[in-house]
Amino acid sequence: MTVDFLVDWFATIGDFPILAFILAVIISGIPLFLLMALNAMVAVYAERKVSAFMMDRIGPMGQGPGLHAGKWGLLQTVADAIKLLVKEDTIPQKSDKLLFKMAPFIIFIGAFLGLAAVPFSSSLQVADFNVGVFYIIAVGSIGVIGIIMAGWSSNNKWSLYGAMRSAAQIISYEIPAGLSIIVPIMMAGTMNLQTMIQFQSGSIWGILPNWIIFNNPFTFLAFFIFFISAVAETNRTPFDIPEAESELVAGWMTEYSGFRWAVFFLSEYSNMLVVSGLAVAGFLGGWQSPIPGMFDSPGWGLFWFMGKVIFLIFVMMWFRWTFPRLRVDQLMHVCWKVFIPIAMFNIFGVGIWKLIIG
Amino acid sequence: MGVLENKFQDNVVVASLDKLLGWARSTSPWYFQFGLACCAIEMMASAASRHDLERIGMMPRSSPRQADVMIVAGTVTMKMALRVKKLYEQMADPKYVISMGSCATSGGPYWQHGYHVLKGVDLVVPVDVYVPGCPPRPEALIEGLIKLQEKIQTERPLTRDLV
Amino acid sequence: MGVVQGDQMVLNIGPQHPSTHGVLRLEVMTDGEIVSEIKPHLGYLHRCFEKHSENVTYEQVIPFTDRCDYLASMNSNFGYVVAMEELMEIKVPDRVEYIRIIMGELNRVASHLLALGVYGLDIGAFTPFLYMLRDRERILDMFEYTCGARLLYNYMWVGGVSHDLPKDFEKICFGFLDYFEPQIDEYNNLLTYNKIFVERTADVGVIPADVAISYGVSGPNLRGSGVNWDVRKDESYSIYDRFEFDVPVGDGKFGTLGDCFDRYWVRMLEIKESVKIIRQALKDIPSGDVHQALPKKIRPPKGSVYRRTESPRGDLGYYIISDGSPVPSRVKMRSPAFTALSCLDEVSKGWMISDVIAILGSLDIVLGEIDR
Amino acid sequence: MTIEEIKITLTNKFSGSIIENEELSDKQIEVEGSKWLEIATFMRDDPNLSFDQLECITGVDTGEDATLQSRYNLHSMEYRHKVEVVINHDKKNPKVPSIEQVWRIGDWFERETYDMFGISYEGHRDLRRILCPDDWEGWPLRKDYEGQESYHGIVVPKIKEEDEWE
Repeated sequence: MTVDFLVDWFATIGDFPILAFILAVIISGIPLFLLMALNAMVAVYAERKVSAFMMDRIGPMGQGPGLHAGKWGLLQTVADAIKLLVKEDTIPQKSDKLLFKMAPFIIFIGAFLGLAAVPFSSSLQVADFNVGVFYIIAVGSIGVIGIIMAGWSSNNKWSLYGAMRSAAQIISYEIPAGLSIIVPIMMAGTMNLQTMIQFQSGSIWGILPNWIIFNNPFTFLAFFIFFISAVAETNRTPFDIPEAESELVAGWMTEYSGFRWAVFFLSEYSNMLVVSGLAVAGFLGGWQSPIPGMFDSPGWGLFWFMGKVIFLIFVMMWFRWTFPRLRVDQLMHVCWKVFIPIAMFNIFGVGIWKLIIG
Repeated sequence: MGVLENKFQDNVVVASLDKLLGWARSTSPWYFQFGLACCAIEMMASAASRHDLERIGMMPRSSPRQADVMIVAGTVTMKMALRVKKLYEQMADPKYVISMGSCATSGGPYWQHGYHVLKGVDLVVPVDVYVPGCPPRPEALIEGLIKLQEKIQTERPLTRDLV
Repeated sequence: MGVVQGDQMVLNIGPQHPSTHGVLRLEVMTDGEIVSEIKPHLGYLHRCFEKHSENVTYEQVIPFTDRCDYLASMNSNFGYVVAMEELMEIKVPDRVEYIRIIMGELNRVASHLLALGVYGLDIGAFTPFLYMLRDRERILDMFEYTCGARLLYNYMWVGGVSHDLPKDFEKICFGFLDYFEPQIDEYNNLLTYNKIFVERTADVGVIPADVAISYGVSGPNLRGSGVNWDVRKDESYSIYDRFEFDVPVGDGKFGTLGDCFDRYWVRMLEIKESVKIIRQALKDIPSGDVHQALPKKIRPPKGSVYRRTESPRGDLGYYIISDGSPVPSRVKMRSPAFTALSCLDEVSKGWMISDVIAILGSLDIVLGEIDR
Repeated sequence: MTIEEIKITLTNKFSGSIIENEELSDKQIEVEGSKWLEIATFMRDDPNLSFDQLECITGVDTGEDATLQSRYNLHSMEYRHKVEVVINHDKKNPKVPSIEQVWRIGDWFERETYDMFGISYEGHRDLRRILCPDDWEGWPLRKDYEGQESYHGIVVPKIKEEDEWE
């Protein structure tokens, strides 16, 4: 279900192209927003449970007086969301009020737009661009503007530190991420995510599915560089220096409360979804089944895609609760002196591999 | 919340909304990660594996803006009292305070000769629940938190005071 | 184009901050992320321990010593009673000495576990903290079984201890040690040998030995700098001379001698040594009455005593002046964390804010003891 | 080195400044306040004494006879010997040279003693209160200290003096 499909369908009813376009966008935007909210709720719950199990705890169990958060604390994030929604919205007196209010929405827009191009299955994609990869990378950087706005306008030194670290980090790590995603583009010869996924059908080496990650050693390496850079771009441990709790209190979110803060949370988790989606589409065969030729109807496609994405998100959570945090200069060192040379090398390698082997 | 608070007459819709809000607030009281003295260690112990405050929906936040419950865990000194007050003022409504341990409640063992000890944190911030003990066991703290949740559930945030 | 001027920024860490280990305030002068000067402001937990001591009787001081170093109350008690016994020239029964050493070393393990765990938390690793707290909880259970309290025990009295060891304590304690020793490897695998952890701590915050001595840094922090100084060995008190144990000294395992990693590593090794001592003490603990030598009335002769003991944080000294009455004339506590903190400014110059947090964490301070 | 040898070494070097005091125990040496900085430097630098560690500074209010004391516990890491130095101050105007630059830890110990007793350490580069707030009144550990009635608007409740403990 894409926007184009809806526009075409409206065209069969009558001739009102502008209105049809707006309607199509709204109709496909609402489920996307619901998906985003649902994703955040489920992911927060999952994160709390996963972290709890890793730490020998049990996490939210819905215990307490009266009707509490349901069985196993399933309603915990619902309660959190309602509470945050009605919590007082504090705006510091000495902050830049306009920027302070705007920042969460800029970050939200960045996360939301990225979601539009994620190919959930062969037919379920809001907008099937022919430059989908490029689009996701591009709108992914909008968030950093919001982060700097939030950090600067809060008029709080912790926020400023967090924002500056975040900007430096996201901009740096976009380079290895971008260089690594060139590898699947070179392999598939397209920037269109659907075509890229279709390229990955069938099997390779006899047993493995023909996913780009398994295609040759350079793509294998490129996947890991992309994934680690993606973790860094979403500001998660071991790269969570912008909101490093033990150093910067809460980083650029220090002054935010209530709903505006919840929007940050929402965006963080949907960013995780977007980068995992891109990694899955680019390297892990998107909605292709891991057993070539079996379970590859569109319904199964959604299942495989979400399954892979959830696995990657789980790996990110696993990182977060296992690793310590890097320091700013070490972070930059890893990016500029390790990842970028390897990513460059990968591009050459893939090019030569394609020339020689095909 | 200031826009909506205490603006409505009592009726069925408002009453159920009140209930919903009370449920949500009592189910996710995030506490302010703010330890003062010995009791802070017991607070950490109650958040750790064996007692696990997250069972009842408590999550630590280190910024006062995002926290709902301030657990004053330990002795408040004169030098700290002004900071405690400031931190309380920085928290967003609705906010609750738990006075953990006898030091925070009344000065505890430092009551008589502690020239620099504040004799009870309620001299600077309003307290909802007092947890006695020196230091209170994690079970006692959890009991205090559940008492606080019960208190939050009986609140009627939307209903106008008819007095 | 004008000249770009970079002014220094004053950053205020604390009193409420997740990694100041309590209520410490650091006024940090920074240039970007680089720290040029740190002014620690103490006293947010100044609870007037010394004033109280002058107003209560000698035995009533003990609960207040508990509350000074609340992570190692047994060791705080231990230091006070050792000083008092030296002042009053009391000889305590052997069983009491053994019990005290078992309790003191168990508490050292508990304190180091928390210190290491919180250090992991400062660096950003959450899980090791909870694993260590989980095992610490078992030690607290044993304390609770012995004297009824989890954190502040008031267990050691002048001339004895408040309760004898409960039934089957030896069995429980051996059970714990058997469970605990393999856990140390787990911590090492999870945190110590983690590449990121080593990168963050090795070579950071080096305290050279002469600087450490001049600043009065003691305990694991001093040993991390390569100085072999342990009050238990070098100024032996109680019956520590009867046990065999090594004094772990930093050796620059992954970086320079005296860096944060060395201090961390010395603590980890000390846990193993403590376990060794506890095993020996449990094996040959004699039987007897623990209340035998308790004096009826504590009225020390006129005079003064200064006695150091080895608390988990270093040399814990008590200076007690008696004027012959049942109330002490002056009790001064020389707290190891106080001296350790004083070198923070010198050590952290030129490092980044993240490193300041790492250095502060590696010093393992307890604010209750610093501010008293 | 035993305590007698240390005493003899010091007496030979600073003959007039070592005060004989019968009340002190055999581990203690009383010195004259005005010469303290030179004595301290000597004690640290002399290769036979080599007191490289200042363990503790204890302020003492001796009560009625109107004197304050500073007591310094010194220790040598090299020789593992120790000594205690006692300096008497006049209660009306207690002052003594600072040894903050001899042993670096002296900085904070002196600030603490200043905070608690009001003993002024001359030559200290940053002599401020360390535990109490900067605007605190009085010297808390002196025997005649009376607590403040209020601090920044926070009223300190008056506590009834209980009868002596039975």
